[in-house]
Amino acid sequence: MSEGGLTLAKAPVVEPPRPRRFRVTWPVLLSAFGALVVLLSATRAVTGAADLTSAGAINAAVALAVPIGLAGLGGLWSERAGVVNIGLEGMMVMGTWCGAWGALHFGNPWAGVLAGAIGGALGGLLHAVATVTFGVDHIISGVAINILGVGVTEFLSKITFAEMPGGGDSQSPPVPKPGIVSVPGIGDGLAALESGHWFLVSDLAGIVRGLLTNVSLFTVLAIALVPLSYYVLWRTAFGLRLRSCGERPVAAESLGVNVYFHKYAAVLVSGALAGLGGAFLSLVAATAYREGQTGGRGFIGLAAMIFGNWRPGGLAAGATLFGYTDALQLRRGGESVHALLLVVAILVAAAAVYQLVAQRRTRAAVISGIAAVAVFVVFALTSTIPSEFTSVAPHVTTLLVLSLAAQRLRPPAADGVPYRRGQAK
Amino acid sequence: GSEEPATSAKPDASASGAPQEKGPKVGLAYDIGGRGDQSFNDAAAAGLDKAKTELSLADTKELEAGSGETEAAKEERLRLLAQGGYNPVIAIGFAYSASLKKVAAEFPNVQFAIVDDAAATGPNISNLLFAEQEGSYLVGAAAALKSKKEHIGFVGGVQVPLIQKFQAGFYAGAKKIKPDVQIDVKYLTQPPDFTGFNDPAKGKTAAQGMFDAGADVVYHAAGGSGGGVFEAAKSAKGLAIGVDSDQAKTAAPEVQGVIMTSMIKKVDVAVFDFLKGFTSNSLKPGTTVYDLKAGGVDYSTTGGQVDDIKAQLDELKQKIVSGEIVVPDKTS
Amino acid sequence: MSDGTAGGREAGSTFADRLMGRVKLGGLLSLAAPVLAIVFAGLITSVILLVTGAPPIETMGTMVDYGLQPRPLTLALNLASGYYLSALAVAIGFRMNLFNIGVDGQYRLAALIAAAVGGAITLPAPLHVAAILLVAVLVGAGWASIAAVLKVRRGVSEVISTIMLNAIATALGSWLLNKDRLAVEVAGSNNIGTQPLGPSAQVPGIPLIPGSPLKVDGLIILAAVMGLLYYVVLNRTRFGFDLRATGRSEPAAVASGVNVKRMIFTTMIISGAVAGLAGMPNLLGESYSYSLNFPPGLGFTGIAIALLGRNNPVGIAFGAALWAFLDTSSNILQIHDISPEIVEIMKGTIVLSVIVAYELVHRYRISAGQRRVSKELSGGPKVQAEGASA
Amino acid sequence: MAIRTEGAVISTSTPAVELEGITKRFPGVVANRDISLSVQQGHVHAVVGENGAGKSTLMKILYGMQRPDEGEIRVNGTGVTFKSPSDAIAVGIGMVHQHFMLADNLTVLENVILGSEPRVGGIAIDFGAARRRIRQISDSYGLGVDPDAMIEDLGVGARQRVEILKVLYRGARILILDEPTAVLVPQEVDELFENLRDLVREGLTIIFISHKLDEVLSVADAVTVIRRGTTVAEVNPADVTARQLAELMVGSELPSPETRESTVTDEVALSVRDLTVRAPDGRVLIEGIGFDIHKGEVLGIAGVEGNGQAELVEAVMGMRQAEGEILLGGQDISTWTTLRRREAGIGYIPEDRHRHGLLLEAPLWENRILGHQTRRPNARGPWIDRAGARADTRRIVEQYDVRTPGIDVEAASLSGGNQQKLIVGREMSGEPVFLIASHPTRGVDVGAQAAIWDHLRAARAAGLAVLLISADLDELIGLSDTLKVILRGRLVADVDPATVTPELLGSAMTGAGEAA
Ligand SMILES: Nc1ncnc2c1ncn2[C@@H]1O[C@H](COP(=O)(O)OP(=O)(O)OP(=O)(O)O)[C@@H](O)[C@H]1O
Ligand SMILES: Nc1ncnc2c1ncn2[C@@H]1O[C@H](COP(=O)(O)OP(=O)(O)OP(=O)(O)O)[C@@H](O)[C@H]1O
Ligand SMILES: [Mg+2]
Ligand SMILES: [Mg+2]
Repeated sequence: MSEGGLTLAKAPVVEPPRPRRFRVTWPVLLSAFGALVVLLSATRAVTGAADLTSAGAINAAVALAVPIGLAGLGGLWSERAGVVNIGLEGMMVMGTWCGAWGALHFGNPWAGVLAGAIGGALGGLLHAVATVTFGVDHIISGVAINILGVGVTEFLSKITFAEMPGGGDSQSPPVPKPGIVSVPGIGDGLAALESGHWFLVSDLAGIVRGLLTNVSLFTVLAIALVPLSYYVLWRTAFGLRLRSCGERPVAAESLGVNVYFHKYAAVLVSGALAGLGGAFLSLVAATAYREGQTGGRGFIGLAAMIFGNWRPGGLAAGATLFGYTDALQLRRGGESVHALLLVVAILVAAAAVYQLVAQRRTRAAVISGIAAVAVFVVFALTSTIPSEFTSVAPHVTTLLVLSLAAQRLRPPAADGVPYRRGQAK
Repeated sequence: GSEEPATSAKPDASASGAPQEKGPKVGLAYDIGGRGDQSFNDAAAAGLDKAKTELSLADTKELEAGSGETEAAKEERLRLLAQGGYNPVIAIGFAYSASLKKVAAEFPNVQFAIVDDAAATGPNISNLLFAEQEGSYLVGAAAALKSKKEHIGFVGGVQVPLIQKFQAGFYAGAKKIKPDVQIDVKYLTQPPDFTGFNDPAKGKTAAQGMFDAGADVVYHAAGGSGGGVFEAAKSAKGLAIGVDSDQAKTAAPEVQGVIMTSMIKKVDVAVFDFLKGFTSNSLKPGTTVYDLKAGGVDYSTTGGQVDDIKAQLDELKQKIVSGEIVVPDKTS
Repeated sequence: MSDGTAGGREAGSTFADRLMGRVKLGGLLSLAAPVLAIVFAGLITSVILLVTGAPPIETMGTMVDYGLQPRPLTLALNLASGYYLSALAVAIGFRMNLFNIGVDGQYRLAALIAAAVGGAITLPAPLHVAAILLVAVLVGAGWASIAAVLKVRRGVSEVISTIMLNAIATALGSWLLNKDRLAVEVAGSNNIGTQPLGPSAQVPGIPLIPGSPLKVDGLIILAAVMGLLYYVVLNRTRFGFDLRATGRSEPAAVASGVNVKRMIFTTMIISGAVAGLAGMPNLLGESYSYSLNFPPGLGFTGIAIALLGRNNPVGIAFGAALWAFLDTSSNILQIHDISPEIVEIMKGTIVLSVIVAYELVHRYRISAGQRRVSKELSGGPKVQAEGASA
Repeated sequence: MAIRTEGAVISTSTPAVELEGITKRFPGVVANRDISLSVQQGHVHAVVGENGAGKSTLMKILYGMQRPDEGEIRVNGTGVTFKSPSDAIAVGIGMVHQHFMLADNLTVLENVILGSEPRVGGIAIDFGAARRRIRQISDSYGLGVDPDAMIEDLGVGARQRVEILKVLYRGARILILDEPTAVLVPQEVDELFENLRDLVREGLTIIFISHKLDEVLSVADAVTVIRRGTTVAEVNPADVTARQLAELMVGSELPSPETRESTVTDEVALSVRDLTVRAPDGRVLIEGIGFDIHKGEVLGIAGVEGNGQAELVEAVMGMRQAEGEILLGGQDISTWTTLRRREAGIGYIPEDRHRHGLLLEAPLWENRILGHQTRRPNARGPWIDRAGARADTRRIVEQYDVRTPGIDVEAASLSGGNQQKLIVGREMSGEPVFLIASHPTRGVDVGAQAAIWDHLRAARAAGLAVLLISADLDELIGLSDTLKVILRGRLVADVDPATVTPELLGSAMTGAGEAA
């Protein structure tokens, strides 16, 4: 056969049939998005909860999603290289402080952005030293960094911000903010369309206006980091090497890849990204550093990363879902979250139908069906949600989506496994 | 070994005495955040600072609470102060209620004061209370008067009874002026998640939602999250109402212009008054309510934005002072 | 033929042998890690204190002086009981590779409902206490069971679900802690809490520390018992064996006949049940009511302590005591004008240095063990080879 | 086509590889002691030795993954020092490791190019170029590798080919193959050897490690024997028999082959009827499998890996959902849990001892309990009986010649062969009525192998029924009383072990027999 002479007598003896892999392609993505918009639009029309697709809500959703997404991206980088990073919160806290300090010290918001990244990266460096060099359990190092992050920033504030006019022990003076941009010339037209409350048209106008007007440059940067991370991790040699350290470090080692270097690089970038998330909080979401400003967003970022199955697109979706529901509950919680109940009822009902028709799982379908009816009944019998519960709309939604979606989570194979050169199996 | 009397188990001699010639050693126990929080604790600190310059204090010691601590830790803090010869001892915040009551009983010769709590009573305890609802009533009225869209909002930091007092007064005041005014209410977090007092991003989003929905004046009782409310007001070209101190003076310069008034809660005055009473031996234990009448709460006029409605507000104030209007302190 | 690869220097144990771990160091080595850790942590903390302008030796002296006095010691013990229970709850999960971040929500909800139930009923003392503990255990387990069901039936990562459930527990707790529901109001107070427990539910303290005006929470005994139970169940029972086996290698556990799903479910629920107890020493021994002042965050402290104690019941006890000691010393540091943030920085540093020290000693031990194995084996392969052929 | 165009055979007398005086110490053990090895250009040079003799270590040194404490390495006559595998790769050395060095969750392409990525603009991977290059190599050597497949979807044979492709991709001129045949069936081995010969014809040099001495003799041009870290002999394969080679390896005489006599009884121990297993997505993995195993009988299942053996075993163990009947001593156990089946007397020597057989970080005595945690002497009611378990572990260590300093060392610190002996000893205790032995001697050296066989035979003689699955056809033929062939999830042929040859069996396994 082949003139090379080196030919296996036959094709491989038995090649097990390869399972079909579900691929998220652009058409799939766009139609899912379209369906979601239609659903929200219909709900908006039925319930009158205009905030579901208002420009303000979308804009706020993006702003709330960015710090979570940045923390999640941080988690992604580090875990892709096999280092579990539960210290994101601490690195984020460092980012809030450094961001504000940098912006104030240099009088330039972008210096703050850079400082925030560096502050977070310092936390990352500590994590890398502990986990990569000393091989310490990744979780405990992360926990220690969370504790340290809080202590160190509180202490630093006392010796810096407290001395500044307008600052104090637990907050910085107002900081210069990065600029805000809009796509020119579309704001007024879209606003007019939006105020018409037409089915779909106004909703799309609201969403587009929310996304394209009054967006901080920092937000633009943060959003760009998602495809950039994808590109670097999945399309470059560096990224392939980095991921191979999270999947099978010995294999990487056996091909001459410097595993330590890549793990260090990944954890440093991870810290920097979490730090950027923190800096976003102090520079864009607020006008100053405030102690306790992160409010657990690092953990939510970690959850978003797992939600997104350790992939940039997935974690962006997770962060957006969280940001969107958080925006809705914070803005006009009672009304919007109540309207969300209808969305949930419809989604669960759709899941029930899918389970029944496509999967033939009758029992699951019945359970989902009952759940859908129950949610609908609650929706129909109430007119608002108690304020205590609106605040957990993002959390409940996340759980709901996760429990409905098929779980094919696939963490990197060597995630959290200590590695030592020449010793790994 | 340490020379600090604080570490010795037996009460110090100086703890037993009334103020000495040198002036008293004052102990102050802050709530979480401590001095420098630009809010509640700082107001107390301001009172202490004023006392330091105006009254002759021998010494002061300020301790602050840690997050997630137990009653026992609070008790220990007060006890260390009392034992260390600090007299009087002032506790900032209702969280000290139970612990103060206990420690005060152990140190009958030390004078104690607690801010925001009337439940801990005793012969050596002064309870410094504020009628937040009365001040909030006035700014509620101001909001209703200033609102062109008959739609205003309230952003609370954490949904606890104390903040609900602010809401109750604000609500009553606004309804008094315009019974049909629409009032949006949002609490940023639920206890024991107290990050709602420190999360400007959430404050901003909540206020933005209100402005987007048509509100044009938003009042916040959300501590550090208030900065976000001001920002939202600024970008929505609406108005905001500050809290605790005259925020048109203390907030970030760019947003000072949107703060039409603030509900002032004069913790500094209460602390100073208490210390003054102590040094002049005119202290009477029990509850002192810092209400409108006593000037403990008020609204501010910095910036002149409420000058046009000042007459109406002062009339309401008068009615409250005279008892003609009783402001509810609970949300219905 | 030369005999034994490492042969040649069989002359007893030289210093070099001991240094290189060629002989077993017995008990000495087991002390090395904590000693190294303390030295490490002490050094780093000193540097931090120096940086912040406080004299390290004096400061630490003050902390120790103060911490060893009867009353602060009692306070620390009381604090430690809750920490200990919380850490045990976390550790149970860790032993099976389950990361229960939800201990925080579990214990808060459990304490709230147990306090409300306890305040509403009156029973003879032991029964009353038992009833409250039971409610707490049930609520903790019940709340954890949500995460367990989601994990077992829907494959939802317990890390996410417990993070989310913590927030939901906060909302639920806040909704319940309302005068229309489980709370009562106290005149003149801005606090809000459940009906205080009657005397029959108040667990008497133990005068454990001589000279202390305070008593140690009676439920420290519960903590100790749970620690013992933890040890016995994990190390001495079949169930514990299955649990540890699953944690070490899930496929091996499956092959050995362990039903992993049931194991996940059970472990999560036990973890939640123990978490439910974490608030009890405080509730039944000190505060007698769940109010806004009830200490939050025990669950997160528990994670740090469980890791610090390496999931070992004795180690966790030391970890809890250390943590409690640092917490109580915050006040005395402030009296000495040292800012309380230092305590947090010290905690983080200690966690890191303890763990690095343990890691270093652990590595040393492993390689020492390997050396020993190969040395002992290298003695007689020839003989053994013949044995095989016989 | 870098490999062939460069491939003018350099026929000089310079050896391709010379290792001189190599010494490598690990804590407490000298893995290599003053080893010298000289590999001629264009030779297939075999290195043999017992488990733990130091073969892999020596090869890792040559590949730059370990650094020698002493000694010199010369490649094509030039002295070299390797800091990392990249340096070795740079001088044309490639290594296929004993254990697959592949990341399951990456594609074939990613695994192959890792570390030597073709790039555009210095940063981005040129996927097009990589794919072309891989296809080209795959086609010209008939490797049948799809660059975009995920490794986790590939069988062992395909993985092995990916490993070889990795090496060829890097243009290696000197190939190190560390036990490449351990997981392959005879046909695949033959194909591999055919490939090796072709590579050699093209001027490549191959260093080859194997425990299968027949293979070694058939393919190698030279053989080096290593024992306990030192070279003990350099032999010409033409001059020695496998038996002599084995004796050189272990340094003593081997046990002589036993005379076999049937111990099969009439009593059926295990009966499987119409067993079908489906994947979660509905694909049929095994279908309609049925057989009886009598007391005292060893039933061998021959088959290329990935044809349903693992699923069959897991179904019988109750680790997988299956349809059909499984009768143990006449009792239907198909709804029983794994635990209950084990309690009823099923022993299980798993295929992958690290994954399914051991708790690597637990001491030996705890590993003794594994799988027997409800039975004496390990447990008393709900309690673990430590003393009982420890005593019994000592018994196993003694009876099964597990070489260990004690029962408190972690299982991970034992060599593979000794780990396997411990498992065999464990599964034989508690008087099992039926034993599943999956590749019981894989990766185990000849000495330990013989010992394990002896134990199996003895138990069989005592009435144990055994289901034996192995890729080692000699083992299968030698041990089995009955032999069945599995192909694509079905039992396709019955073979008489008394008459069949490995070659015949091998062709039946690939379906060639079926077609004929
Ligand atoms: N900027 C850098 N700084 C430090 N180390 C690096 C850097 N870039 C790569 N390395 C590490 O150095 C080693 C060699 O990297 P390099 O980029 O030269 O890879 P390569 O594949 O050998 O290159 P080429 O494809 O050009 O042969 C790798 O282990 C890599 O991780
Ligand atoms: N990284 C390491 N650290 C410590 N000891 C090691 C290491 N690698 C190998 N050894 C030891 O060195 C010796 C030789 O091991 P090696 O893997 O080279 O044997 P081998 O001949 O390849 O055996 P096998 O036939 O089982 O593959 C063994 O005693 C082994 O335990
Ligand atoms: Mg080897
Ligand atoms: Mg290079």
